[in-house]
Amino acid sequence: MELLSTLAAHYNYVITVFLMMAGLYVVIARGNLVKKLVGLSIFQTSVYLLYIEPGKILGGTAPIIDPAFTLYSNPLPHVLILTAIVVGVATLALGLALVVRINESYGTIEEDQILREDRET
Amino acid sequence: MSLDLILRVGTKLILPFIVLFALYVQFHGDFGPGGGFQAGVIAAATVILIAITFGLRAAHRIAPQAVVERMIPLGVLIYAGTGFAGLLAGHNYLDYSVLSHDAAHGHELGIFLVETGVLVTVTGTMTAVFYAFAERGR
Amino acid sequence: MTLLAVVTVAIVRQRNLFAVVILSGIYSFLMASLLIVLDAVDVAMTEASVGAGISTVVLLATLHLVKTREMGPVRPRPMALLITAGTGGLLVWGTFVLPPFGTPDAVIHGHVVPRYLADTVRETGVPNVVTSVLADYRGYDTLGETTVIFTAGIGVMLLLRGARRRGRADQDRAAP
Amino acid sequence: MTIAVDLASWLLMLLGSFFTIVGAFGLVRMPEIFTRMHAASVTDTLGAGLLILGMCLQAGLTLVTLKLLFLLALFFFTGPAVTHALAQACLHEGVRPTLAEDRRSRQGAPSSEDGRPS
Amino acid sequence: MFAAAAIAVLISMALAISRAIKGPTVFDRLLAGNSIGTLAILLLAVVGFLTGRPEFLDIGLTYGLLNLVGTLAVLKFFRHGDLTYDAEEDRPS
Repeated sequence: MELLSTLAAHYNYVITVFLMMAGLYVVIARGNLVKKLVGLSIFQTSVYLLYIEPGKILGGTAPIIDPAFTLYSNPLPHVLILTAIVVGVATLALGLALVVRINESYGTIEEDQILREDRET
Repeated sequence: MSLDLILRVGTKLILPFIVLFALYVQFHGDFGPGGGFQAGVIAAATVILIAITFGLRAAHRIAPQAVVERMIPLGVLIYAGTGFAGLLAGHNYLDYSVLSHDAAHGHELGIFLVETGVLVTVTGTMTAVFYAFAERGR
Repeated sequence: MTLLAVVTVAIVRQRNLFAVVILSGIYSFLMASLLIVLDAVDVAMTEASVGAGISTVVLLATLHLVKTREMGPVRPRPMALLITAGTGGLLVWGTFVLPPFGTPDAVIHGHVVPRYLADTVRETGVPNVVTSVLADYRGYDTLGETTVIFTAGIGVMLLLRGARRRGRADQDRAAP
Repeated sequence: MTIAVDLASWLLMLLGSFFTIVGAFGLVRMPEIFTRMHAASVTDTLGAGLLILGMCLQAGLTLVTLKLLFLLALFFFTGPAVTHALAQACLHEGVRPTLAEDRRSRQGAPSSEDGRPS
Repeated sequence: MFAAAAIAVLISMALAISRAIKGPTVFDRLLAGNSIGTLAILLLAVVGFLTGRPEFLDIGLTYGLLNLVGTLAVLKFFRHGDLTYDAEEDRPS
């Protein structure tokens, strides 16, 4: 019973961890490189959530100073995650470019086939 | 091509407002959500929208590749140069107090310049990435 | 929030890569809505613009260049499943020591944030705290971020443009 | 006066919510893509329009109202364009299938196969 | 009242997501995705009013524009198999 109440209080973290694990599973288990990159971006978004969630204060509003409000959510995670999103999209673009090049030289984007070709040569 | 007529007219109507909105996001970023990065992405989305509806050549006419490529380092230079302005005036790197006679105004100006740098870089990079992928398919 | 999890499962199970792209766009919209609810307006704006706009377009452009269907068999790999389940369980167990959702006296609200919130208007004249922290208090971070974008752009252009020139020279003519 | 405005805005928002849900139900229940398009356009025009009008009445004459109206205009311009392009793409796909791999994935659900050559 | 509208929009969103997951064709998914974009904007506006800070509609505008761009990109891709195909330009071979 106590475990259940703790789980309810940390429900957001449970979902976050679930998303994270889904991304991790895609990255580990799927062979398709584009799919792997999508999984990587899911993992990234879950990390954004993990940072943003502790910054939220119930009853607070967005951290834009306004005389009408006194309680604001924590702006520091927002800043960090803003940077992280930018880095994430840069990584995604670079990874996709690499995928395109791999497809040109190997003719496939499946990890198994690429490894097989590597072993044969 | 008459098949795309609705799409083209609709896009034409929307386009100036997108550009206006990108500028609004850029300059209103101090007071509401938004800033250099978001505005840059919206501006790049404009170019992408043009490329999608009117073809890549039209997009190249509006945002030539050479300009886009030069925008990438230019933004970084604006950012770093803002930092060096503080250094030259005897303060720390990226200290904006010297940019104006008043410290608060200096900071405001510094934030504005920095955001401009981010805007230029992001617009250039996103458009260049899109061009690179799109031209690869030809 | 639960909707988000459902969409994620769908992405994992889907094999058609087009559907994956569309679903990831939907995922991004949902994530942005969630971030709005969590008061992170700047982040939500960025996430929406990046996830729904740029990522979709770039992924589509990649799919145009590569195959559109995933080849491998969709069988659950027990080892990977085990690893993810174990890691997930450990992480959930680890989150139990974190403060519950939304409490104002958590540790992270105590350190530098009150100063940012109190002094930002006086010191920088910018009411949006996220902008002021991003560009002013933590300016080095943002400089690094800009450099990362710069590097990524250069990298993509090197990877995709240089070889295209060579490929065309091989096929058609030795144009400079 | 304020009570009248409040009442009107509440009425509009209730109607908007109703149409939004109706549109979403149609999106789920309709049998094929073209009818689903009709259902989705209910959400796009009536639902969104009424909701936004209701919020306009709540906001009064400020910048917020301007933004809401701009949002409404955006819906009214982009909705038809997107729907038109979608229908055209469907027809194009049905008449001359260009992506063979994609068709194979669709054979599992033949009920959605519309737009065959006329 | 805003809460009721928010709940209605959330329900619609859930229904649209079920269509997006079930949807037999890609176009169904795309239609559902477009609807979800619209609903997200509505939800954003309603939540903004609910929490008393309706200035954040800029984000809604961003959603709308980017939703348009994404959807049109997919559609263009399906019609021509190329993202930037232009029928009027005679392509250099």
